[in-house]
Amino acid sequence: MSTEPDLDALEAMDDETFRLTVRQWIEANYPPELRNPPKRLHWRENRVWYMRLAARGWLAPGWPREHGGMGLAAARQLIMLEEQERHGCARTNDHGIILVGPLLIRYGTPEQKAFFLPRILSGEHVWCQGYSEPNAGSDLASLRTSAVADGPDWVVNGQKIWTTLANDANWIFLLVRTDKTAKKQEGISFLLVPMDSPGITVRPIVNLDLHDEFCEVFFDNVRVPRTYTVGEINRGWSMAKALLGFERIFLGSPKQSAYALGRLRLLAERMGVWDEPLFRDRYTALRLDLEDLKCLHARFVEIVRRGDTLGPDVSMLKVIQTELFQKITDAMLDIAGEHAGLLEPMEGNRELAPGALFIQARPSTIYGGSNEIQRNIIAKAVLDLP
Amino acid sequence: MSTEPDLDALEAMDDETFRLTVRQWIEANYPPELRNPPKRLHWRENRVWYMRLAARGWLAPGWPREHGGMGLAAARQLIMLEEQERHGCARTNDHGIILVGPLLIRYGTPEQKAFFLPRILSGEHVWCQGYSEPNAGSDLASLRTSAVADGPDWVVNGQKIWTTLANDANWIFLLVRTDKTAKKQEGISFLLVPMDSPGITVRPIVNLDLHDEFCEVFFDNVRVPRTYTVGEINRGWSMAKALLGFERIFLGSPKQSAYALGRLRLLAERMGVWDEPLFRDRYTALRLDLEDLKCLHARFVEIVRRGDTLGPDVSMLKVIQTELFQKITDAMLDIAGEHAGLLEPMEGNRELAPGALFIQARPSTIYGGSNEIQRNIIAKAVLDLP
Amino acid sequence: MTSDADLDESLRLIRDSARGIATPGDTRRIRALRFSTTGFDRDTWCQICAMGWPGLRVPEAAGGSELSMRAYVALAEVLGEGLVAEPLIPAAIAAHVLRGPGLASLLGGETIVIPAWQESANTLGVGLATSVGTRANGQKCFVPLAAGGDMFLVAGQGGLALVAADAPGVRIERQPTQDGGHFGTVTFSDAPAEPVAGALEPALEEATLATAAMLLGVMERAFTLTLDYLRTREQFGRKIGSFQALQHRAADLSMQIALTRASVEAAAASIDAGSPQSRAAVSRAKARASQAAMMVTREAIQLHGGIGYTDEYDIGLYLRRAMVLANSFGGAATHRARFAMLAVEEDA
Amino acid sequence: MTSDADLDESLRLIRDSARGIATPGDTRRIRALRFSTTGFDRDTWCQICAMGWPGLRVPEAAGGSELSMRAYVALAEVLGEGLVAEPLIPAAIAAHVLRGPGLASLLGGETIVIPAWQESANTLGVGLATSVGTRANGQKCFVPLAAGGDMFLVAGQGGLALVAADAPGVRIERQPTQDGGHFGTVTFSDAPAEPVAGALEPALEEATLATAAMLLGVMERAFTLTLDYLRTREQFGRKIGSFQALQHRAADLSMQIALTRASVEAAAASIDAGSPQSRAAVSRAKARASQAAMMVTREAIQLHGGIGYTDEYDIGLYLRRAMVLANSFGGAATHRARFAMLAVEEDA
Repeated sequence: MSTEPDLDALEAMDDETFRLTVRQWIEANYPPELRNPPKRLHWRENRVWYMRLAARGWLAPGWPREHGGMGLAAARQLIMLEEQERHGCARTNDHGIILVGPLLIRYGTPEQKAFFLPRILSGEHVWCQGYSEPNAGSDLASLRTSAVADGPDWVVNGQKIWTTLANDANWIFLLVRTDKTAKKQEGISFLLVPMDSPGITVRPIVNLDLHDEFCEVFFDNVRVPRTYTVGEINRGWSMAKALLGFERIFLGSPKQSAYALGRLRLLAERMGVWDEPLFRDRYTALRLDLEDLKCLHARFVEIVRRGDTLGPDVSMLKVIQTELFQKITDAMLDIAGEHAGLLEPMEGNRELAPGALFIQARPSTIYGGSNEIQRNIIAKAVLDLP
Repeated sequence: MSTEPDLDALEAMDDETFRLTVRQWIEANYPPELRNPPKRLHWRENRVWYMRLAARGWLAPGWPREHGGMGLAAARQLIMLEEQERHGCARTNDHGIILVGPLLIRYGTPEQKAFFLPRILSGEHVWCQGYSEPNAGSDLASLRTSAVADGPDWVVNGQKIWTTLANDANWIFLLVRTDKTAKKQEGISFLLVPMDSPGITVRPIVNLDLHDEFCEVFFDNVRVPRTYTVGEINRGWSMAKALLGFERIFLGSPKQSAYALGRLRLLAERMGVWDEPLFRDRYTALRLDLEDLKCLHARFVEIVRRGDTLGPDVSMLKVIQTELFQKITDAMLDIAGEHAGLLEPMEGNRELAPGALFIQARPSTIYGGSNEIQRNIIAKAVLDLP
Repeated sequence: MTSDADLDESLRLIRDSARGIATPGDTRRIRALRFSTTGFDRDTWCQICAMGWPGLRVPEAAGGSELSMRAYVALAEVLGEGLVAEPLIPAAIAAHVLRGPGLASLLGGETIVIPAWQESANTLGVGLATSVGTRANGQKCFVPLAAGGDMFLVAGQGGLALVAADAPGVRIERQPTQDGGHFGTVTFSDAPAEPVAGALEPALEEATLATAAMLLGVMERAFTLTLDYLRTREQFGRKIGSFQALQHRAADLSMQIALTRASVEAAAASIDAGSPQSRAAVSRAKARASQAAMMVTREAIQLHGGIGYTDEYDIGLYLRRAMVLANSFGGAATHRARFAMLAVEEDA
Repeated sequence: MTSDADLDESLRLIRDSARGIATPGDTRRIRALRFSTTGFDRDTWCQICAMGWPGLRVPEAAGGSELSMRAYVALAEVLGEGLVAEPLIPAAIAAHVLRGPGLASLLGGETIVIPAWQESANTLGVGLATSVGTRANGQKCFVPLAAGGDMFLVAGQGGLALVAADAPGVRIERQPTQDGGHFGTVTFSDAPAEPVAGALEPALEEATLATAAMLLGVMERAFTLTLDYLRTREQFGRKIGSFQALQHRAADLSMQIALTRASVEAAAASIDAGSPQSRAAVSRAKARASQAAMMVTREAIQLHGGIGYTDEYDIGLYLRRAMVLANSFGGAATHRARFAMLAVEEDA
């Protein structure tokens, strides 16, 4: 490890050297049995990779260096994404990295930063996100899970749903209603809650891919110290919106589509259509979509790196990426013939699983604020339509 | 002429013989100089063809025989359409045939039928349709042109717009507001008005295709005898709706798309892409769309022939046809290269005019109730959405 | 010749009786069968045989009910709505070819005969690497619900032959499908076979169209469920079905369904009329149905939002069935290509 | 090397000065020029030359202003917004190649030089059926605004040569274009020519990208007009921009515009960096711009409803310009194919 370049040395490299350095390290360190997993991995499976990234100091490419991140420029963050995608690396339990970290760096108290950030980077805290509720999925502002002040604590009651990998997490960041009399988007606060608090029950939901990636989380008189509030009480909405920006930039990352496009090519080769003009034109169109998405994504990443605030137009990124991801898996079904209907990968090859990937692409346009909601946001907040 | 088969003989033929009979007659009688006109023709140009159809008794394939129509079954009406399309016949000034005739057959008084129907069939009356207004285009119910009773007459004031070929017509059928106190869709009546009535001014509008197919029509204290009201006063809305059904079935006729698809093929041959797999697949997809549209169209034509009422689902036909028409002209632009930007037909060949046809396809999704309105109708009246 | 009214009445009757097996909206039976060994239920199969459906297109003289292709597609549509798992279409292919005691045993429900003709994906014709005669040798793939068959009707070089599923030299490998059924890869190693006269092709045409009709049923039911959801679910204090963007998308789906119905029924009429264009019409219908069913079921998930992605909610069952049927007997691209080829012949 | 901030400032300056010529929203000048013989205005051309734009990419040593490709696309975008009719992109191609007095006369506005390189539609390379040297023989087509040129820079077998438009043996046939300009089919019959050293290809790459940027400007302005219309026009008692179906379509258009901008600017940066991938990036940008511009301007007409189909309303001008530019220097399909070819080389 001692011979590996430090952050300064990495920064001084040209793009190509940086890329090769990242590639070599991934190839040497990524657990081979986790390549191209057919489903989202649980912590028990992907922990080993998380800890290797942590040990190398590469867990948080976008965080400032002072907080233990890599402080990389947008183009460099993209290279890291591309190399992970190229090698077929699994997504980790990364809510702490993508969402909680940036939130606390911006809005946390010095004590909160000092306590939580290192524990995210060490893998001690595994986070999940408690936003959606049964009647407030895309309509976040109507959430009903409540927190009532009682002495030094909040007492939380209610239910969250579609909580990704809540069954893996030991912390949850939660939007709760702290003032029932306020208007819809006011009176909402942001809490950090240990998942082992008495009164929390987690029920996994079986998805269409027959996997338990999402959960319901029930809160029954859960006591949460008031020091675990982030930012001002009743002003959680604006922070949640800022966080949504980070989430959207992540959901808009080209990694998912790039992964799928690679699999589409393999499938086309296996099905014998790779050299057919008809397929090749469709593939090329998808590849152009991907390359343009990368250009657009880089612009938003650059805004974050400069420390500027993301505008509502980041919603575009989420829509474009998730719909491209789906279009790629649509193309898979169209060329796979009868294999499209199979439950398992073809010929035992995880990289040839058109049906499974098609199904896994479905929720991307629903979660993280449905694409319908994103289009509403674009129309009203970006285009200023009435 | 005396050797040509009469209606009974036509009806007794099998489909193939009927088709050939129609084809031969068209080939023998259609003015060659009018084949595949690049623009909608004016009465001065297409009158000759109208009169030949009239003389043969083939002007109104869908009208009952007792009123001078052919009373053809749906499949036979389609064959007539197909053969006209195949030969490149121009659309005539057909509002009398498609709209006024069916309206009067259903709602007219015996006197109105006896007066108007023969004059449509003889070409003495050339009709146009006064529906849209500057602030009531797709929102017909908010029309403001008014008719006030005054002795034996109505006095009409207001303005119509997008009146197709009003500059050719000697009669206009008009929706007017006869009760200003009634709710939006009530208080509307249906009038038949001679275009030479004092107080009518016609102003042609130059279109995007630099042609004057549409007009504005101004009414300044125009007196109309009350006997020219169709159906009950203040109940024009329901008749207009019935008429919209006829219009939609006409706008949904596959003829326009079939014509365009034929031109697409010619263009592809000229551009040397007809045998390219990429083009051929696209062409095939469009052809499949056209064939399925024909099947759907036939179902609606059959409803009319049986004398049943068209449901609101006829809006589907209009949407499908006009959007297919546009998709076909989109394909033209994609293969025509630099020719796509030309104002005139390629090489002086009227059948190779991709840019012009592309532009002519634009308004089809706007007129006759925009496709947005048609989708609203489908959602609410067919699918029963709130 | 029956009149239009008679035909309408007979179609109504067959639809009604089909709904007796395929209760709309009740997926309990279907869910219980998912991912089971055979993927379907033998008792239900016997009911289906008692209704005479496998012999729907078999001449009365041979023991069938000799109904029209229009009747077959009406039936298949309702079975699609109900997600019925039993292998009617495969058995109807076999019934189309078999005669005598073999047919009687199939129609009576005693023997389930599954045709095995395919040797690779995306193909429409009989694979000829397998040889059949008094012995069968070779490998067939994508054999529907193979593990539930008593006999295979194997098509290959040498024509057709019946092979018992439990005969020596027959090996069945199950590959579970998204809809809870399976395909079998069936290997014949010098397996004893009984030659059968006839050809599979006309029966495959009918099976293709019946599959299109089944897809029509699948998409219609998925759409109905979606409309119900849009009419009742509230967000932002309004029924979500009142949002115009969703209304317009629902309108688009309804147009695809209308086109599919028109196309499928026209193709059936074309077969009934013995038209030379019927093969082109079948390809057209299957291309439309495969494409439209994927579009409708995919959008149905999206319009349901999060709940649509749970396995416990029914809407996903329709997507998964569509994924299997859309690519059975040729997917959209395969039939578009066949249509283009037939159209060239026709234009020539 | 300039810093990011310097670059941003220089782009802002060039945009501002471009808006002096291309007044946003004022189409009177453009309308007056439509379908005129030359299709553009010589006085405006002189102003353009006074700004130094034809020599934007010419080295300072040769008399140009040696600005970046990013500056060129910023300029082209604004000219696209303003539907500017003058032949900047053709002249910039010529300026890229010419040197000495010929270049000076071009940059000074005295001589308008129009390149003539194409011999058939849908082609990206120089046509070689024309021979050039001290005489030119052959036929070039799709020569932009040919009737307004003083000289043609003819590319063919033998390299490049200048031919005066009024030289003997030069015949120009005007074909009016939808946007009010024209293409020329120019026939050279033993016309006197002056050979010119150099190659057109690098200049054609830049012209392709500049055309993409111009399309970006066209679609942006068309979209702005459409948003204005949606915000003000009322139907059914509401602003039509409040209808969600229209909102979502506007959102879709805005995403295409955002992708085009990202693609065009990335391609310009790639040329500025001298990247070996810049040709692929140019094809990507042109494919996106051509497709997006057609989509945006087509939808702009639809969202305007009836009034959008009248010639007197401005929105149609943008559609017509897009129809011409989308297919100039290669349409979407042509550039998709070139990208695929370059990608294969890159992957190999």
